[in-house]
Amino acid sequence: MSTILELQGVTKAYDQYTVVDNFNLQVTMGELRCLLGPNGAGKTTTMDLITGRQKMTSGKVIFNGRNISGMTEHRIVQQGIGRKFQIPAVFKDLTVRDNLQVAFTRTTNPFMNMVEFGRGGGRARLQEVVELVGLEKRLDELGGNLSHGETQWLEIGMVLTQNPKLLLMDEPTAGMTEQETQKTSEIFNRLKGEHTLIVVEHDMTFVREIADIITLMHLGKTLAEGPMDEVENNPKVREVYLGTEGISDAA
Amino acid sequence: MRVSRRNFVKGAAVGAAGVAAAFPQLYIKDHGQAWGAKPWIYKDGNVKVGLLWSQTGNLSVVENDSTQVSLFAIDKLNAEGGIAGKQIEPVVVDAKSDIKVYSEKMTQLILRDRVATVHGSYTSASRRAVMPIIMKWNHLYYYPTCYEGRECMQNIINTGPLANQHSYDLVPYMVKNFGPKVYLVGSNYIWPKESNKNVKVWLERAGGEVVGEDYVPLGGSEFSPVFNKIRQQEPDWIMSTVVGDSDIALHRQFLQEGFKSDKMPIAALTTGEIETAAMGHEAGAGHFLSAPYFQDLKNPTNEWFVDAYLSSQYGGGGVTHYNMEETYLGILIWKKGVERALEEAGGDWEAITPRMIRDVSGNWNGQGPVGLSDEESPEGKVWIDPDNFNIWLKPKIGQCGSNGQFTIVKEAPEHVGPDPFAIYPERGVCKADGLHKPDGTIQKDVL
Amino acid sequence: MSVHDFWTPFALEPFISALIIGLSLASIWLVAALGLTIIYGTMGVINMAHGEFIMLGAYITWVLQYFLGFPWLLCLPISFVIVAFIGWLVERGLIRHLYDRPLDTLLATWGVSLVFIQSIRLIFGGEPQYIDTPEFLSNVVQIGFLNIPSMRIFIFGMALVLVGLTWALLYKSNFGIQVRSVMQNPQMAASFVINSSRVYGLTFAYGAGLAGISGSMFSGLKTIFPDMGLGYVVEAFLVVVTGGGELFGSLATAGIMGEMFSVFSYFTNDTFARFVLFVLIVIFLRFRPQGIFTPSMARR
Amino acid sequence: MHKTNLYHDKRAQWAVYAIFFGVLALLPVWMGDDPFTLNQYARYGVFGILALSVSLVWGFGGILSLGQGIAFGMAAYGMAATMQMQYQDPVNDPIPSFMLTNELTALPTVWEPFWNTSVGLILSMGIPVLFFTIFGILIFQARLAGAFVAIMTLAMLGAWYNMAYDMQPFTAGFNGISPPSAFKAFGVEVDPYSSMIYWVSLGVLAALTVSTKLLLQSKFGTIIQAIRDDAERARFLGYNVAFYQVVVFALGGLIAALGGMVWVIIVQYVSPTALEIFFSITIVIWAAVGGRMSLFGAIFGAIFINAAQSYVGDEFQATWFIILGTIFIVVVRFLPKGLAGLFEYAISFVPNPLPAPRTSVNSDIAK
Repeated sequence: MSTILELQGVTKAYDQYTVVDNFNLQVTMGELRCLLGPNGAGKTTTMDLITGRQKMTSGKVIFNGRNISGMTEHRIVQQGIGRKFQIPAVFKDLTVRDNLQVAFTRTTNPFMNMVEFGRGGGRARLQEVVELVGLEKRLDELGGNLSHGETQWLEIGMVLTQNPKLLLMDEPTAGMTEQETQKTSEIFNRLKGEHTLIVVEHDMTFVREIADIITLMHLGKTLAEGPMDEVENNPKVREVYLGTEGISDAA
Repeated sequence: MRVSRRNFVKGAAVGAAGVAAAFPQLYIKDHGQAWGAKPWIYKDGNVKVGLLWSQTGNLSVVENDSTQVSLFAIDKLNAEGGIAGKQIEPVVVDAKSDIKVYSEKMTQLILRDRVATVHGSYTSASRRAVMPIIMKWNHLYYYPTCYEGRECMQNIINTGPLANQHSYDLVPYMVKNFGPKVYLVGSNYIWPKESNKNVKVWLERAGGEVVGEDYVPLGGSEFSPVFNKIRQQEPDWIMSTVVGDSDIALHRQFLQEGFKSDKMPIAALTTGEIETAAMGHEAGAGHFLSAPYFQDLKNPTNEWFVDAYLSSQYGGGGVTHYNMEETYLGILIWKKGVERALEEAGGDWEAITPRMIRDVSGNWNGQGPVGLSDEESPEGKVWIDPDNFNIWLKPKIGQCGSNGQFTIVKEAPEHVGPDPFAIYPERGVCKADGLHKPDGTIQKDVL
Repeated sequence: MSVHDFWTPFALEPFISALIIGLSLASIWLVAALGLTIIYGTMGVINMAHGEFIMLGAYITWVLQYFLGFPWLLCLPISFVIVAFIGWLVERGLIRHLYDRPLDTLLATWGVSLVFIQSIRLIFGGEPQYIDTPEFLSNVVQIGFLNIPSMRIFIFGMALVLVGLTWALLYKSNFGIQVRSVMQNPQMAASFVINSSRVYGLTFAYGAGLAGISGSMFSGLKTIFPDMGLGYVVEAFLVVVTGGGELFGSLATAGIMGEMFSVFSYFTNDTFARFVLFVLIVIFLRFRPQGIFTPSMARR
Repeated sequence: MHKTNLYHDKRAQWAVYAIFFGVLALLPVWMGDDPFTLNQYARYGVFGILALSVSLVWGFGGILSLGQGIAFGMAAYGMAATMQMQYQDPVNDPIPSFMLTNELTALPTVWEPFWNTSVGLILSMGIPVLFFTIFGILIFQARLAGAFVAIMTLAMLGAWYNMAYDMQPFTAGFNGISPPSAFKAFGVEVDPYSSMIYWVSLGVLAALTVSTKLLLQSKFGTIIQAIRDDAERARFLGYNVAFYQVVVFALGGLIAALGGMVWVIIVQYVSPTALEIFFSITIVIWAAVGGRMSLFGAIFGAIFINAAQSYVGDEFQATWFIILGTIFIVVVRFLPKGLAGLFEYAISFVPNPLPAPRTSVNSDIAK
């Protein structure tokens, strides 16, 4: 299987401290990678650096064989990277249908979109996504009126609508009930294989449920990488999390 | 939805075409023709006159008094029997100190209220905003404020001094009494610049020189950069064409900057009794103003005017200044014009048109232009120029005392005539029917 | 328009005077912008009625002097107190309901300013008013070839005093600690028993009071009329926004803007100087929207 | 019958537009030949156009522009120049009167193109749009938003205001330009006191409203509303947010510019007052009171406030600005969606009599 995303020596430094420090990562096509680590480990920043939301100090991001470092955000997205934010972000004054409609981008050119009245193409895709995230009954509801879990699913759905090659999910289950989390992990397991996913998550049950390989970050660096059991038993990890119950608790 | 939208567009188009076919008068008929053909004064009605000033907003400071003095004049005329037995009916509108409203209210006065004449506006901007409407309806406007001239329109009569009359006496007087070097300060618009062009011409004749020239934004109140340059150039006197609130700031900062009015006085064209009251008497004292009228003028007509006006229900403002007096003259002169028009129309009120009132105000039937005698006009005898329909007057120079009132220090021995193109002889001469250009053509409505 | 009319050639002495005038202008703009800086900087509120607070300060001074015969210097603190109270009422009645809608505060306060202007015009009429200043502020101080009106020196001094007081209040006093903690994290501040609604109310009142005192001072220099606020508010805004809502940002911006304006208008004229200044500010804000001092931060 | 609010039903909205403009189109039949009313209503039409531009840019695009007057004023000056040059004679009288007295001996180059009416019209429309595009790129590339945009547009407006009256030889300064004759195009004279002017004003308003409505129903319209709600989310769906914002801003400029052109045809006058800060903020007031999130609401607000100002009795004249200010405070405080929002709320109690539109994703996602 081929590598879809590769981070080479990615570094993000502010005046006094370095948030991401010479970080390397390789993700293969179709994999579901979990990014773990305590607060301040640089997980979200790494996602920001991949998607161009923050400019990296040095390093390189290769996506699908192409160097995407330095591209603007929307160009990176257009390469096929979707991103779900930590704080769920949907368009609150638009209906669920419109939210998904906006996410379905046949063209991003404003002038082309002026004569695009949304008929025809994309319907099938929307139908698929709506069923996947289970919002069939909520299509005419305003984004702002959804429950927390629904909002998360809508955002996941929006990103999925774009059919990206790589999905970046920042805490997709944050604030969800157990039931909702269960449903989310089902969604993720269906996505695996077809899509490549990088998930930042704190909920270890959820991680166990979905992850192939996890990368554990600490102070902007890789601390350990591998399947869950391997990482948990890694002596370095035990050292860092000394006195705690292991990563499950610390994360 | 696709079908219904297409249907909607189709339906709308069909509907519009149907309407167009059903009511051809909507787009064919020229409403103006019928509208203009109706009489402006009815046999058994009053003579309606429009008063277009601002009662609210920032211009109301000046313009409210203009309305009041017009009403006072109309009351006076009505008490004396009106115009040939007809009462004058003022239609007062409020222009709200907003250019858009001036224009809207002017259409209202002409088209809805159907007044025979409109008197109004203080600023040149509002005059120019309403003139296209006046010209379109061939109506008549009386504009009472000093202005720059160099216009030649056939639907207006002006009762304030033109730029060529305003500083005619002032400049030689100042040069003689204070010295040749003058610094010109003005508000940044056309009237001050135009006035200063005239000033420069009179200066050259009087042997003076301009050592500096500066314009500040209208409403601007920061004069220290200007005073910085003035201090550097050491002029003998300052020529001010700063207007409104800025004028008050200019005089106050003159004091704060440590200048003295006896060493370097300001000679102004608009700093009248209203302004000296607002700026404080010590700030006004010692400076000069050229105007055709001062509240303190000593003659029986003016004494009557000041007493009668200030004790009337309209005199709440407490002063009579040049602009109010010019407004008052406008109403009186207009009344004489209507009387002549009635005669011209053979006694048929309904045949009088606004334009006719203007035409007969000039040199009509060998009677000469309309004017006011010493007994009628507070500033003394004045008359309308039969060619350009501005006013002949005697400019006077007053020096502000410590009470905010002006003492007349010089009065022109002869009347000075208005010449809107005095410093532009190459553009032609303004006559009753238009601007007679040097190449022999006549251009109407030079705005 | 000939080039010479438009362009004044350089000469040393008047140019130095122009620089001094720039300082004076800067101090006027700074005083006008100070209250706004506090309100914008700590609360993020764009108070379009700020110019009218200045106007109210001027009218209060005029009323106190004209009707009650108060000496001018005494009017300054009184108008501070009264306008601060009016500001507090506005914050109570309107602004506190709009904290999560900053654009709406901009619009609502514009409505407030309309009401203030017209009310004052109805009560006192539209005529410009003036006040008498004490003898020692009505003369000119001569230093070499420089002639500086003492009133301008006074305002310059007052500007520094007010900046100093405000700095002390914000950074040295207990109240200042509360203000800054509420600014940074309202929830956490609440857990330290800081009443954030009270802090906001007092901050706004203080900002309004500063506008009032500046109105009092301007009444000694310029004319008082209902629309006068408009003449200050736009410049004040530009100072505040360009300064990033920081006290010393405003100080620096006012200084730079005052000098630039004075120098431009020395070489050309007032109106053109204003045009150049406005355009420069727009361009500056495009490249440093966070203001001159504040370090660039990642958005969101 | 179904539960969606009739207010949001596209068919009902189009029906309201059809009825509104249909009634307005027939108004001259009732008004007869009253040139004053025709002229006055034509003016209201321009105010409606301006409010429409604010509604598009602010209500839907989320960009609070206090500088709509820039486009309005620029276009107004362009139109005044066009009309002035129609009046001038290329041989005998090639230079407008006000220029001759400003020491100009030849027509300035910037005025030359206005000899040609078509070119004049294109410039009047094109220059504001070009300026708004450049200005928009400047602002939105830097990702400025909210109050910053408001302040920057305000400063820019102030700059142009100063420019307009400082460049006296070209603009006649404070006094303004009053073209002495009515506008003529393609052999037709647009008499500002005839039903013609009413048609022109109403026609432009209706055409712009319908186009804007269609625009908002296109995907573009949904995207700009998405950007208004959350620009960052939209950006991470692959949209070049700045590009969209610049386009919306420039379209708002175009609408305001068309308003400025019609305005000068009606009043035959332009002065720097068109660029006054006060005026531009007043436009925002109209849109806010009527409801910025509704094109119809904004237009209604503009017409309603202006008609009220024209027709309230004398006893309210002095307090007019207090009334206006208070209405504005109340609307902003309690009715962020303006009168349209109030109406939306009221009508939500009325059952929707129209048959339910097909809503499932399968059938039609289009709106």
